[in-house]
Amino acid sequence: MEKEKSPSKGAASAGGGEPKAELAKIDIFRAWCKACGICAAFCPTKVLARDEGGYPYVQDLEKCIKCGLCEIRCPDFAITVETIGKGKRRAREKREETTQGIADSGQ
Amino acid sequence: MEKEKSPSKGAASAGGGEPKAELAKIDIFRAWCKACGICAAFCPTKVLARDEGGYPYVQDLEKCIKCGLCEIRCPDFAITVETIGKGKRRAREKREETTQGIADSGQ
Amino acid sequence: MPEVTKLIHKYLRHDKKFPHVWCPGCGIGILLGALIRAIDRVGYDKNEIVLVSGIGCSSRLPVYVDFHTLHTTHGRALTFATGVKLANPKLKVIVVMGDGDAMAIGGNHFIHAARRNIGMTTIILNNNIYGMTGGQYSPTTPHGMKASTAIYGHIEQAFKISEMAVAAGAAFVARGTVFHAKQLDGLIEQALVKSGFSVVEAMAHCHTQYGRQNRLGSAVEMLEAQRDNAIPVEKASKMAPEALVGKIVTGVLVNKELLVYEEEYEKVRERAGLMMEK
Amino acid sequence: MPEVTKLIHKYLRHDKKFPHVWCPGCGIGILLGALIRAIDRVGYDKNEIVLVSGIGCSSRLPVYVDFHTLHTTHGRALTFATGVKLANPKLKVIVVMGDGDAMAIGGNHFIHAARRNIGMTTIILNNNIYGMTGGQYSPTTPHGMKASTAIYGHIEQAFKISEMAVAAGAAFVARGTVFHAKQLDGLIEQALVKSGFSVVEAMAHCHTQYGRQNRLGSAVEMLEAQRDNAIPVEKASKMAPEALVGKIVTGVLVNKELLVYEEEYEKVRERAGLMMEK
Amino acid sequence: MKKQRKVLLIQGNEAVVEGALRAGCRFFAGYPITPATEISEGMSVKLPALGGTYIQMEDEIASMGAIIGASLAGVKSMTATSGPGFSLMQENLGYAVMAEVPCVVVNVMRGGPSTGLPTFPSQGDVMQARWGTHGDHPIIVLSASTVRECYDHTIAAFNLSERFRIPVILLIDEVVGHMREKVILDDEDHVEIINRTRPSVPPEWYIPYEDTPMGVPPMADFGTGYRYNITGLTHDVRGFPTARIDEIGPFNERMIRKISKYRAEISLTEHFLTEDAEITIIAYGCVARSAKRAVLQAREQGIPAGLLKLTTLWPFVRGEMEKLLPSTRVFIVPEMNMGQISREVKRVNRGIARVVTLNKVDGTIIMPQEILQKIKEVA
Amino acid sequence: MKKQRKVLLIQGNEAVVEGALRAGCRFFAGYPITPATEISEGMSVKLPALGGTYIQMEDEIASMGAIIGASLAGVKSMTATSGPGFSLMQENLGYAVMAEVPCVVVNVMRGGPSTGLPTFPSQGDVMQARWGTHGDHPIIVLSASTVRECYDHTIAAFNLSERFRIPVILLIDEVVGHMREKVILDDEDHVEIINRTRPSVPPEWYIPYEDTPMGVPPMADFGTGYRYNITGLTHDVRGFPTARIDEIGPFNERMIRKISKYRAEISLTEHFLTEDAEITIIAYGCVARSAKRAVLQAREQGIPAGLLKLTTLWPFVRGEMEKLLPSTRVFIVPEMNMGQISREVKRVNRGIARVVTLNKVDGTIIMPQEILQKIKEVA
Amino acid sequence: MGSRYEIRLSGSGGQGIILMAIILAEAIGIYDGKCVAQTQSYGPEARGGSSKAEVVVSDLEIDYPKAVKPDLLLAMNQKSCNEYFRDLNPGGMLIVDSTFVTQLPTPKAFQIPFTRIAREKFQREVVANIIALGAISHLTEVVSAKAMEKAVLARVPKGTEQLNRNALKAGIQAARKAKKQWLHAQAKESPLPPDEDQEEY
Amino acid sequence: MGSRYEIRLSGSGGQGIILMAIILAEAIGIYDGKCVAQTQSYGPEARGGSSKAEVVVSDLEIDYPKAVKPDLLLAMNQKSCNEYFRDLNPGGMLIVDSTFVTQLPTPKAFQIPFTRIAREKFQREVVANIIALGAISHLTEVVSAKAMEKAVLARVPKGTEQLNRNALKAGIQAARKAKKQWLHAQAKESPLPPDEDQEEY
Ligand SMILES: Cc1ncc(C[n+]2csc(CCOP(=O)(O)OP(=O)(O)O)c2C)c(N)n1
Ligand SMILES: Cc1ncc(C[n+]2csc(CCOP(=O)(O)OP(=O)(O)O)c2C)c(N)n1
Ligand code: SF4
Ligand code: SF4
Ligand code: SF4
Ligand code: SF4
Ligand code: SF4
Ligand code: SF4
Ligand SMILES: [Mg+2]
Ligand SMILES: [Mg+2]
Repeated sequence: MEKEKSPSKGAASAGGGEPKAELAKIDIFRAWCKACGICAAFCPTKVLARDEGGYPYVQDLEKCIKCGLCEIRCPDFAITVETIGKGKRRAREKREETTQGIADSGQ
Repeated sequence: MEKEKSPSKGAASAGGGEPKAELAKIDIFRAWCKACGICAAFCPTKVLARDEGGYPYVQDLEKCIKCGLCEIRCPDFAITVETIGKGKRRAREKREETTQGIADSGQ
Repeated sequence: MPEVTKLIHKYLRHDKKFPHVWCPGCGIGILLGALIRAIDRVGYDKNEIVLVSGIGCSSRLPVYVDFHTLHTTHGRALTFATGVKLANPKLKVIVVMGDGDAMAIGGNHFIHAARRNIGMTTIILNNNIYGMTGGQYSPTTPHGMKASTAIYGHIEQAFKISEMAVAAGAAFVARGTVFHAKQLDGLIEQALVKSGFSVVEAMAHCHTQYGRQNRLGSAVEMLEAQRDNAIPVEKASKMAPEALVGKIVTGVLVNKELLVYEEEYEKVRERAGLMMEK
Repeated sequence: MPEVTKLIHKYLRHDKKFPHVWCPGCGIGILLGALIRAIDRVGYDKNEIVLVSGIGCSSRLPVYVDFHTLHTTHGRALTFATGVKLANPKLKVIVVMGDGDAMAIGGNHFIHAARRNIGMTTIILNNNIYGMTGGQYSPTTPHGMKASTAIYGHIEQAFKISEMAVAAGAAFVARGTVFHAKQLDGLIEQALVKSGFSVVEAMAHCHTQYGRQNRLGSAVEMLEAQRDNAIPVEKASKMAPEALVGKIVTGVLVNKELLVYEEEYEKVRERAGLMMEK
Repeated sequence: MKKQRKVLLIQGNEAVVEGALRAGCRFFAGYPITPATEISEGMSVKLPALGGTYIQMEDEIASMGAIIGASLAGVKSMTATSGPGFSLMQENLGYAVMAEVPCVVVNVMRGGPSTGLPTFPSQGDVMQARWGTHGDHPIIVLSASTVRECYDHTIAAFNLSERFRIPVILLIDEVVGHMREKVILDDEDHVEIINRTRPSVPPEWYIPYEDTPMGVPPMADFGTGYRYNITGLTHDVRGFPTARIDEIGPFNERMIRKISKYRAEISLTEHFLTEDAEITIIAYGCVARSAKRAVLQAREQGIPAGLLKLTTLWPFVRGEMEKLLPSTRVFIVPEMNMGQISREVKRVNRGIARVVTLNKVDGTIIMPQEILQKIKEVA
Repeated sequence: MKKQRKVLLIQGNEAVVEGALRAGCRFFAGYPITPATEISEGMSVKLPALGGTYIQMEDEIASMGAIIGASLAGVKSMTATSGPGFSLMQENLGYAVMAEVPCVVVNVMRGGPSTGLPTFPSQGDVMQARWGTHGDHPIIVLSASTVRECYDHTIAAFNLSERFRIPVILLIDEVVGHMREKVILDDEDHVEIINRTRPSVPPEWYIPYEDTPMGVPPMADFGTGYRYNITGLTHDVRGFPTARIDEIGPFNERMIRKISKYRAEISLTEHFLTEDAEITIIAYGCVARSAKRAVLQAREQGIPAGLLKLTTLWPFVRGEMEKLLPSTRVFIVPEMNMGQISREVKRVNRGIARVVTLNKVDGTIIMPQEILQKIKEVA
Repeated sequence: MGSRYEIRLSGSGGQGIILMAIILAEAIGIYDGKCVAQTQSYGPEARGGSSKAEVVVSDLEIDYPKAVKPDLLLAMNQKSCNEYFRDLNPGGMLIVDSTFVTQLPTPKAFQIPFTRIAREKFQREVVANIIALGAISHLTEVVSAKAMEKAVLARVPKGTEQLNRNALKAGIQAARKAKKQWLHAQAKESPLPPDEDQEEY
Repeated sequence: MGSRYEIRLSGSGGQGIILMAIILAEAIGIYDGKCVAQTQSYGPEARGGSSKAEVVVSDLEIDYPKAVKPDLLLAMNQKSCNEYFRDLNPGGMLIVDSTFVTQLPTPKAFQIPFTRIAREKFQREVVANIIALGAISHLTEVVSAKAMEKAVLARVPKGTEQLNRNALKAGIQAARKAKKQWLHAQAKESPLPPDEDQEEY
């Protein structure tokens, strides 16, 4: 059915693991954050937690698999994850979404 | 699929022939007729013809099978056919429409 | 007076001038006959029928018959009809529209009426053109055909009215042609007795505008085309889609049981009554 | 700045105040991110994009991004977009609407745009409610649910937006959810590169209005529901219709080649040119 | 409704709902829009328990169509909207005028034009209410300046509508619509409720658009045996389309006459200290409240000011204003628009008094001080 | 277009088409309606060969939306309709005013209200053209009384629209729209064609709704590098929604000023024997033709009558009328409506002269004799 | 002829009345170079019904575009003859299609069976209007026969030029004959007897 | 108190300002039997933003319904305090939620940490507005404490009566304390020192 170029396809095929030690850098931009809790709720490894005001903070950076899901699901562009190479991250995301019941037909 | 009562169904089951001699009575109400030619064109037995003004007239009453199609297709209620019993006419109509490619699903 | 005529005359208005306004041979008159026969068969009382229409040649139909007749604004017939039916659900509401009326300006009301499943019957006379305003293309004008605003050939896809009605959720959808006038009154009859929203699409010819511009000949020739192109739905369901191009699939396309709006609203009244008491 | 953020910030308007107007946790912001990623991937220039919307919470989306942004009237976005695209077919026209905007007041424009197959992409954020005006039922509010104008429970059938788009003739139709944000940007990307009219229905939550009235919990809980109810179309096609009730079928529902309006109109120009010379 | 005395603190919009129900409204079709949404919501909650019907239509065009249909079926009906929706209703509103179908349209005015300022008040739709639909037509437009008036004038709107078989528009502004005030509703028996005159002749004798002495023919509900044709085309007395000049003329004449003849009765106003006023404020809606205060303050300062508060905006209360022409030296017309009713004041004034306008279109309401200032300027 | 001199016998509606094309209109979206259909049809035939675009939309709301979109993409655009369609266009028309999008709307007036008399002439939509959309707004409305004027004033409509970034409405009546007259079209180089001012600054400096001295900011086409936000909400100079009183006020003030400041230039009229006229007819459209004849006949009988023929209906040509106030004893305002422009005449007159109306709404046009009769009555 | 000359053409829906008026107006306006204004009125109902079209001619710009007191009335059927005769200028000319108009409101009418001629001579009713135009060009001075021919030929479909030219001629010829009779009748100041002779066209 | 008393309540979107105004108006209007008019203004954007509601009280019918020079201003956050303080009647009263309002425009303000009390005493921020109402009933004479309690209880969801009653009480108590401090400060005619004591609520 699909004949269009899908620019991300190539990237998605790259994969593999990275050294556990390489820590992510997670930034929470408080001025834009509305404390909705989405990032924390869906972090697959429970890296993020919420303070009494509901704002997220990094609780356990070690566990971050840099999947970037917190970043793309944040409705307010208020959290960012500095990651390793694009290809690797994509591979992870894909895995994660799939486990949640989705065959990502789009890419 | 259909569960509604179809009041005409019973009637449609009656059938049979009638004496050839029994002539139809065809009335053309000139004041309403617009000379469209439909009645004549689709009379299955060519009972009707058209005069130079395009108005229909009965050319060969003998041939009339009293199917009533001229009457129901006249857009102007300008032609009527006095017929024998309803059931018999209906049977005929049904036959005629079917020969023209329609399985009348409605009745 | 012969029987059928007697029947027709029973329903025509005696204080309205005949012959009616339509062109010689126009299919709308044939639909009018079919509608009257269907109504007579279901046995509705004249006083309980409200016949609603929009604006267009087709929408001139109600004025000739002796019911409550409501000639509304272009495309909006179903909105008026909705008000009538919900204000007095005992009334039998029938709506007649042209293809432009129902699917161009009135398309939204049509799909929403189908979705709500309010108990009324909608009859759409589809002549593939705006007849009344002089032959401009309508949402059902097929690709490649001519119209007074498409003299170079029409470039849009056409809506399939009945199929849209199905997608929008209508409980009963049927298609007929004015050539197959008997079948047509049968379909209308079924639509009338259906509870919920029912649709009958009546394919008809407008030889004056559509026929003339596309050299399709007289009313008679266009009726012949209806005869030759109609395929009963039972047969069509066994045919390849390509073989159906240009054909008219006739018969009952959908007939299903759905919750009926006015009955559901009656339940709302009950629930509200209980809550108010509390 | 991290990569994705850099990307997002490349497209956000710097002279517009953030945080944006939506409620904490609203799905529209997630859609905005997905849209930006998709646009970035297809590599459009900011100057060739016209992002059009109607009125509603969802329709507040364009104002935050640095394209030509056109916030029109309620329900009419596609009509403006049609004018933009036909007047300058080189522009990439993207339309964002809410479910009310697209399917209530704007339903007719939607089906007609789909029918005409003009080359543009329509994204409908379906949160099953009128968010902006305070939670009244929309044409996609499911039967039985509550809304501020249906406190006794809603009694209408809901439209299936994507299925309506298919029936109206759209060349490309896909459905995603904001929970599956990555899939969503992939679907939008495919829609953008499709020639002809493409539709992406993005299921989203409005916890403030719809969630609150129906006790569906916070944004997080409503996102969980999206996660749990989404079924890929490939899988859904093998399931019984009853099993799909309450599910969200996601993925590309239709992708077909149709004549594209603006290309066809170019041919009209040629034909007209020839006729004029004669 | 059970008899009871209710002391309520409610919004103007809620009072509209109460008034409509009291007037016998049992059908509401609408489409949500700020700042009129509370009317829809209130109706959706209250109508079903009363056996009435609420429906949210796909847009405002459909809402207007539906209330006309319901009214023809014999049920008093209403819709409510604001500027953008009101613009969309214009075509079908004209139909209601033409087919003489009673119904009430509430427009809670917000800042315009276009989407404008949805949550801010304005009085920008006064001329539109009179002239918004195509073609010459009569219409009645009322306004309200307090929550109590929202209740009372909704009833008045229904009464006028039923009496004259004409759509009546109630224009309120966002301030009044959203303001809460205390109202006491005691199912007063003395509240007059008017119902359309239904035919007293048998169906055979019924002529649906007959020219009665009053100019308003009796109206038969669908389903009661009186079958006739209803159309938006210019029609004859039987409801059939006509193009005969000898039918068009009398038809149009009657349409105008049925209102103009009763103009005095339709002209609802409130005079506040106008008898001896040399400076008369003419105001309506929330501005009339500021005006009242300004008048009091002016009087305190010894300036003979007065207020003619308009309830009826259209037809313009020419007669009421003319009564004040001999005594008034200056008319001040404060409006939250660029000058709409002031045009009427000028026209009727014919150069006799001075007419001063005071206009504000920045989304804020005109304050008493501003009016007082003007009074002092011209005093 | 190739240079050529064409002698044509064409309808007013066809002349509108010719005028639009001459003015540079290259986009038309419409929906057929009597008696304006010929404009749609003409455009559908002629535009494609000129590289332009014709599209028949699903309704008039969509047509209005589409021409706004096309104009924003940089293409001069137009639609044409009659009463019912014009009512439906009101909401989006207001959007064009608010977003300052040039475009032209032709309304060929037929008998109203509602479906009315589709094939009969009227002048019933004059007030609607001014006030039909919600909220206070400026607008320009022109009219035409001959086929030649249909051509010329369509061009004028485009010119004013482009110059002031405002929708311009051309109101013609069924008589003029369907009448055929001889016109000579010789691609005159002297025909002035005005195009919107486009920004001369680089995109970074461009402020889309800046308050220029003229009040009309330059307008950038989509796709040319100038990205900004367009909305029907009240907005700031960058096009972003605002609720700041210090931004709303100046915005509304500029909207009004950009027209009021140039009122004199926008006031297009034709004076016919008015210098010494004691009785001045004020007329427009087909009625102006009858009025001219009546004036000539009156002069023959020694009555000093004159005619002020209006091309510009809105803003009302106050200045032109005021020039005649000293000499005129009686104004006669014949209209095919119940009195619409006459209200303006009365307002501006301020009681100085006598104002006499002559109204007809039976579907027939006002005849010279009828006007002459009135002239004699007041002479 | 004064400065203003008013023509009203009338008949029923299908008789091509409006086309006739357009051609007449083009002949006068474009080819004879005078000022013209052509108008028509539509019946209330869109389809069928009666049809009326007018042409006002003047040396000067035309103000009021409708015929007030037509100087020439062509009635192609009885109904329009009845309806419009009363408007005719006392000195004006009435031309009727005697195929359909059998009851004359005035003896001074020119009676020509346009439709019958069309049927019998050309086997095509549609050219009746062209025949009538030929007659008008002969009976009045408001339009020249040459201009009329040019105007007709510019409007009719390709391939039908000869037919239409002949129709025009037939109209002129018929008019010539009718005029003779008319002069005769005028001389006698009595109504014309039913003219059997006309049958031969 | 003169015949007219104007109250403005202000804060941010989620603080329940409008509900507070409604309850206050009901207390005064329905239970204390005076005339009231309650209005509010919405931000430009539908969601979030700041919130302002007013109650005008009078013994007589109220003409102008908005506060011109409020006699009482309640500011539940800093932004609204900054914005509206300038409108306050010179003799008027300012009450602030000192949880959020840290910069005071006047030393004469009553500072009460409504939100902090709500959080700490009730673990529910939402009752901050009810606490504030309690404070108002104590600090002003425009409304009686009894009427206030009735009005609150009539509006709150079933099952939360006790909570809200307690919240009201906490508000009254806090107000009593604040008043003492205020009187003290007034006496010294000097700005209050940052009140550490307040922390204990
Ligand atoms: C608002 C509005 N727009 C346009 C019209 C003009 N109009 C009248 S009928 C019609 C279309 C008719 O087409 P259709 O509905 O297919 O009916 P038909 O005449 O073909 O039976 C149009 C565009 C109108 N009356 N009102
Ligand atoms: C003509 C018109 N009618 C009504 C409105 C009020 N209105 C604004 S947004 C909206 C509905 C919004 O619902 P939806 O499109 O689903 O968007 P959401 O807010 O849910 O994203 C309505 C009814 C309007 N602005 N214009
Ligand atoms: S998802 Fe974004 S807005 Fe929500 S809590 Fe996390 S960072 Fe804040
Ligand atoms: S990148 Fe993934 S694992 Fe890391 S914090 Fe975000 S959601 Fe959690
Ligand atoms: S009844 Fe049938 S057979 Fe007889 S004339 Fe009519 S169509 Fe012909
Ligand atoms: S079908 Fe009817 S209208 Fe047509 S020719 Fe026959 S009788 Fe006449
Ligand atoms: S124009 Fe077409 S649809 Fe209309 S009456 Fe004539 S044939 Fe019928
Ligand atoms: S009201 Fe609903 S749709 Fe609107 S911003 Fe809030 S959560 Fe989103
Ligand atoms: Mg049609
Ligand atoms: Mg929504």
